[in-house]
Amino acid sequence: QDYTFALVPKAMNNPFFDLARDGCNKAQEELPDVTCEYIGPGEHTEMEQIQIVQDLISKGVDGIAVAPSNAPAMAKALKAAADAGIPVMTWDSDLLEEDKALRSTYVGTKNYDIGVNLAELTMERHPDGGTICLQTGGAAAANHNERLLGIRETLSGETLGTPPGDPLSGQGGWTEISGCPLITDDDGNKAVQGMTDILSANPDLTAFVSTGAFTQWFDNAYRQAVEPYKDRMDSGEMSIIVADTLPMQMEQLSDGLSNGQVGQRPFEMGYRAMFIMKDLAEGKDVEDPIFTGLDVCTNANAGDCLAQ
Amino acid sequence: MTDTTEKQGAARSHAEIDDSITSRSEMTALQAAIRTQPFWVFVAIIAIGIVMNFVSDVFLSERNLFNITRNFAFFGIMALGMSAVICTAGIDLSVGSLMGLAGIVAGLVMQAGYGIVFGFLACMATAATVGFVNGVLIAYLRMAPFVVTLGMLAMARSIAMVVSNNKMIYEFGPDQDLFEWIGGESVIGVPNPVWVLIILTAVFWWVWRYSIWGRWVIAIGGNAHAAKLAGIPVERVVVSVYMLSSLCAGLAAFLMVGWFGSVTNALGLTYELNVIAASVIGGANLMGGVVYAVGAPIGAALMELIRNSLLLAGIDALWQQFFVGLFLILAVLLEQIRNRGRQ
Amino acid sequence: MTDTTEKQGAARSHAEIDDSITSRSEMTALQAAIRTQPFWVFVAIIAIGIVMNFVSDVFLSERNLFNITRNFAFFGIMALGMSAVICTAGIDLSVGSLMGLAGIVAGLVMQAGYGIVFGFLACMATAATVGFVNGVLIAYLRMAPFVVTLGMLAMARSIAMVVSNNKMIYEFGPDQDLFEWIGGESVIGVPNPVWVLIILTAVFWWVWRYSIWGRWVIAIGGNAHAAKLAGIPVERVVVSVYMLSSLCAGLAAFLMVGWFGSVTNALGLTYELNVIAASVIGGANLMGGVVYAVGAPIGAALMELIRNSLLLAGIDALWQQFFVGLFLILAVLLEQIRNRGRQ
Amino acid sequence: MSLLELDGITKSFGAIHALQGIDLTVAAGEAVGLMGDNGAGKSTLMKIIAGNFPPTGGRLRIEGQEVHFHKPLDARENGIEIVYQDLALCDNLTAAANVFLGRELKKSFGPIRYLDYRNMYRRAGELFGELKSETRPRDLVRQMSGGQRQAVAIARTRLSDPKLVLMDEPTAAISVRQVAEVLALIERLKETGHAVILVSHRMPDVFAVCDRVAVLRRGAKVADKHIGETSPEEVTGLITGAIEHA
Amino acid sequence: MSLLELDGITKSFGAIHALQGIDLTVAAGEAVGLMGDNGAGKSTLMKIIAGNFPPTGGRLRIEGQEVHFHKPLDARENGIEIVYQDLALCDNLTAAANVFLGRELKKSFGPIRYLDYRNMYRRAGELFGELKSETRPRDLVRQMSGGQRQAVAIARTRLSDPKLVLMDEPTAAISVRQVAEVLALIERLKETGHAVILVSHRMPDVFAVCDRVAVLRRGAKVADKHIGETSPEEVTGLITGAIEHA
Ligand SMILES: Nc1ncnc2c1ncn2[C@@H]1O[C@H](COP(=O)(O)OP(=O)(O)OP(=O)(O)O)[C@@H](O)[C@H]1O
Ligand SMILES: Nc1ncnc2c1ncn2[C@@H]1O[C@H](COP(=O)(O)OP(=O)(O)OP(=O)(O)O)[C@@H](O)[C@H]1O
Ligand SMILES: [Mg+2]
Ligand SMILES: [Mg+2]
Repeated sequence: QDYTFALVPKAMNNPFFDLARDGCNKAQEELPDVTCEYIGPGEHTEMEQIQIVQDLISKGVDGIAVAPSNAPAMAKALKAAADAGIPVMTWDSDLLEEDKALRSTYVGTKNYDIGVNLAELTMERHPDGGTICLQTGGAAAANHNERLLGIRETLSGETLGTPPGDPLSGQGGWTEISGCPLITDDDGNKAVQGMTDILSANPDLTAFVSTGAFTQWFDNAYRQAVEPYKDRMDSGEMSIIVADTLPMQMEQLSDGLSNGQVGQRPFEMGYRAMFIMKDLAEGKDVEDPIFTGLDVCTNANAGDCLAQ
Repeated sequence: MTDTTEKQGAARSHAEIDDSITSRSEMTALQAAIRTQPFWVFVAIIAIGIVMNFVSDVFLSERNLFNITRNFAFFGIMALGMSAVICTAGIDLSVGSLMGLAGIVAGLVMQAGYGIVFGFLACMATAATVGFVNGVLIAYLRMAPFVVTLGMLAMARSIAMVVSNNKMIYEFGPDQDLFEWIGGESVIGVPNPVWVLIILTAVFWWVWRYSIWGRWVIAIGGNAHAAKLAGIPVERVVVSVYMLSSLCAGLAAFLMVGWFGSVTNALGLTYELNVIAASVIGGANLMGGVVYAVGAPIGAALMELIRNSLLLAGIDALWQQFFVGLFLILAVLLEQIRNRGRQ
Repeated sequence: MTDTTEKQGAARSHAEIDDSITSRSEMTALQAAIRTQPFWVFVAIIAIGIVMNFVSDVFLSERNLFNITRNFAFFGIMALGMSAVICTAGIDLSVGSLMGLAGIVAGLVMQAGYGIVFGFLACMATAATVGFVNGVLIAYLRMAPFVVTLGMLAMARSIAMVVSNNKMIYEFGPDQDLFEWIGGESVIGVPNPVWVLIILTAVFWWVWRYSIWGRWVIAIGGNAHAAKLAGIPVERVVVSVYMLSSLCAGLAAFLMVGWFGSVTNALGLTYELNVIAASVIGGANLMGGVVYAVGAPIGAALMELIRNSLLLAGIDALWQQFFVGLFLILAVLLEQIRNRGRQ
Repeated sequence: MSLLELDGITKSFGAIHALQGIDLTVAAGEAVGLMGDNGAGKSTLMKIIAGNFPPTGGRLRIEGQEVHFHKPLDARENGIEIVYQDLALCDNLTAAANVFLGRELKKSFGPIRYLDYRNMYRRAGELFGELKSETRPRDLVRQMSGGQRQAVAIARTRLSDPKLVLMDEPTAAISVRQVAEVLALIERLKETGHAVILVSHRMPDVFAVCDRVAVLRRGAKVADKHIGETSPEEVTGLITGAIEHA
Repeated sequence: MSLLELDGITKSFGAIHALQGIDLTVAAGEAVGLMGDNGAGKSTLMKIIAGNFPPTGGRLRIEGQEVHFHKPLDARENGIEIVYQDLALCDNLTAAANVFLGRELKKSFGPIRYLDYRNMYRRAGELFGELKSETRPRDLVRQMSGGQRQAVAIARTRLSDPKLVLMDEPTAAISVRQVAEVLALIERLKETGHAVILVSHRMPDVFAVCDRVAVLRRGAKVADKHIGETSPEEVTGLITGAIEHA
């Protein structure tokens, strides 16, 4: 019996999800009876992702692992999978609490924890607090909003309600400057330009924290933008801390052009998703949820912080 | 040189020909239809359907057809309104953002416990307001539709972010079930949004063919200056056209939120190009003056069908967009080739 | 009733007036400039600059001006080509995707160790090919530019995904430093892409004013049928216009990748609307027949300036898009109001 | 009292002074021929009377009452119909649709009103027949010959019962047969108490139907005479400027 | 040998048969008047000769050589110039730019060639002067009066030295003064051995300058006579159909 499992990312044009695809392909090599079908919307659009999942159900794949963009809407679409007897799991981001019965398990990280780690790196370098600017992805992106909440709650030491929480105004010694959080719509160019403008408009900013890798995608542009502030970063007056640990991000960290990275393990998510789904398809029980862990890197441990 | 009888004979035959000229209809309805773009796009749709029937046995399954039709219903509804705008040689880039705004407003109102009627009215009122602003700037202040609606695209999305405070809404108060039924369920096997699309298409068909307003819109698209000189209240009609487009987008947003069961301010992001594409594929001409009611659903159907077919056919994910683009061009090319042959 | 002297007098004065009529220039160059949209958008830019100078003391800092000018240089370059397309009453939606494709091709060639000259040639050849296909479909097969270039938008992006295998490229072989210098550094304090924009704008200014090709493009935009009847090779000119637009996009991609120091196939995603907006704000008319060389950089500058100013002024992030839209509309409104007053 | 009185009408387009203080009166039942060289300002004057754009200066009176037209509809509501020189047709509509544009015939079905195609085709056919024009009401204007288009523009003025009909070169493109019909139409209009202003370059036509002829030269009125008191030769001289004034 | 020979030219637009087997010859130095009712097919015939679109059937010979025009340029290269009835001007260009469209005057600066504005304005001004038209070479065509536009279209034919000039109602919108100039122009063309086909509804003009007159009715040629052998009355009868054939 051969299995075809679908791995559905939020968008196919995001290097982050490519790593998951690579993991998925590796699992396919290791499991002779499993085919990995990696398919998602070209760009980040909620409706197209739902349409794709519907089509996969119609097509009759043997299992679906999805990273829902719009959790409640995806939950409704997944009801059809239950009717069709197709096992479903989530990865990268999860369904809402009340819909969790619809999926067998979740593999990934808690986005909230990424925020917590980003904030802890920041506080380590600046125990007295200061001014901060946060940068996020799409305005309504749930995962980024959870990370923002994680950052804000950790920095302030308070509970701030639903994601993304309200901007800090002095709690825990931290103040978010006006104009932030920067919304990038996952566009690397916008991210760099926004950071450049904010840094030049606020020469004594304490910390710039981004919840996504887009800030650092464009290596040369990022380096140019940050170079003028390298002295301040080296002396500990200022920090730039960014989520994810893509290769060029790690180089930037080694070169002292960023002060901390918090990485997920998308490769592992894609890889493990295949094994989990095979278990599901064969009727075995699986753990719920499964956390893939985070890599927390600083200038000090840049060489060996990544798992594997 | 001539005698009287000959003259009379000529006169009589002349009167007869005059009469035959007056009442002559150049073509039968079918002949006329064959010359239109929607017809040829429809042919392309049928062709894809036949091929897909062999490629994938789930293609014609009830569930797949259900999904396909519902998916394109939203775009079809918006494309109906967009076609009107395009018919006046305008363009409305704000429909996608407006969906986000109208959806959020509906969600907030219902979340606050006001019930579905108020939610619907608030949604449509928001849409009408946005359309009104667009229309006034374009018609009375003579601004380029592209610039105005592009500005509105940014503004509407921003307002949606502000009023939603960037949060997702998925509790719709007392009428949640009814709301989700309207957007997500079906009547006699046909999804409700599809019913809405069918009814609206019929209404628009009538409007373009028989209503005075429709005639005026087409005239404005043909020659706005001449329409103005003929005493048509061009400005008011243009405003109404942009309001109509916005209302269609608002309606689509209402249905879509009901189907999703949740709404974020990202609803409708980048839909504007798809909607315009559906209209243009359905035969609308960006230079104005051409409109087909059936064009909008047919154009939307083609786009959805291509997407669905590629997935069912198991085309490599990276290549899929390529074929989407290719088939889009080929479908429209069909009509071009046919019409070149005729000339 | 008249005598001969009177007749002669009349005749003489008539001849004189004829002469004065023939050589009469209706307006001085300045008067003519004041009636154009780029002029009023430029006024808006100056106004924003003055206000910003008070709001933020870093606004006029060298570093900020450096960033602003470089940021809009890429859009300005693309808008120059887009203006030509729009002048023929066409539209090119594929420029954003093409940037992704051309950037990836340049990256792959250089990553393979071929050096910057080959990288550049491959980039431009890719662009030229895409433009050629667009142009042929539009000019010879008479397809709607919107549909063709929308299809190409999807296809080019897909090909970019396939050839890059969806991976990021950030090693550019032996000439990496030169490549990054071209895109990212400056000569006498002005970023290199800005130099490119300046030179191209001057070239285009000359082209629109003095070249025969430019004259033909404008004629095609005014009345393509008449241009055809006048013996202008309309099809070939239209193809060349789409190739030009693509080449501008390819050039922008080359510079941008050099600046970024890395490229993904998402490069240029959704830039098409920004580029078209820059052209339209710079005075291009989507109905065709109007083009200003300085319009493209001015339009691009306004868009970038608004973005930068809002950030420097510390406007709430959720509201920023609102003001982007608002100022966009207001900047274009300025010219409208002024011109209404004149009429 | 005259039907229409123009009093010192001027019009400038930027540096171009198209009209410089034109006085003109037209009485009911009278046809005035307006002649002049190309670019003399005839069409500009017609467009001002038809409410197309406001004059830069001067006053317009209808039946002694000063009027200000803000849009073409205002003029029509004051009983003025016009045949534009450039015809002002919508190419993408049929001949019948153009004739009835803005004044569509309607049928009712309960509260719903809809286009009465049948009657519009019939009426349009009749109007073209009256003009002896071989124009098919169902044809798109885009496909029609120059004279057929002009017939459509003329037919439009026949829908209402206006006080004043302005005709800007209505016979430029139409054939001998229809020219006679248009001239006969003007005669009929006069008989029934309508006023007509006829702009034309065809001397014989003007002398055949007009009671008076006014000549414009470079935006100024240089003559306004009864037909009986002038001759084609004099008018030609006035147009070309060989005769300064009369 | 005739300059132009048409042999059984037919043209159908879908159900409309605009031309049904037209034979016509024109010799060098000859002017042929082409008359007919509106919609008779005159413009369609002109457009076929000018390479605007191919005939549905029939043959075209120039100086005995059969030709197939695929585009307007082919006709121009065979020495045919045309004034279109709808003028075919680019509204967004100046009068001078329209006159020289497709045949711009150039200057060179090394290998770079650029538009010679000065000479184009001057030449265009001269051409308008020849036609006695008050048209400013620097004006946008959009802002010009009907007659000024027509002058631009006529001026275009004066740039080259064609064998055959087709004029489709060249005098429809222009004033008496310029009409005389256009007729004089046709005379000059004849004298210098050019051939002219003049489409017009103005009987006197045709009889003044043409050597022969051909009449179309509903797409068929019903008469082709020397001017001396016919009369305006007969031609009128032929146009309207009161006389069947001649
Ligand atoms: N492109 C077209 N499509 C369909 N019918 C056309 C087209 N062009 C012309 N016709 C029809 O062909 C016939 C002849 O038209 P044509 O323009 O040749 O007439 P004409 O003799 O020039 O008339 P006029 O004196 O009014 O200019 C008309 O009935 C017209 O409606
Ligand atoms: N919108 C405009 N802008 C600028 N100039 C204009 C405009 N309309 C007309 N003119 C100019 O005003 C003058 C008068 O034009 P008008 O159309 O009234 O002439 P006309 O007497 O009707 O000529 P014709 O007999 O050729 O139709 C012309 O010189 C023309 O170029
Ligand atoms: Mg006129
Ligand atoms: Mg004709």
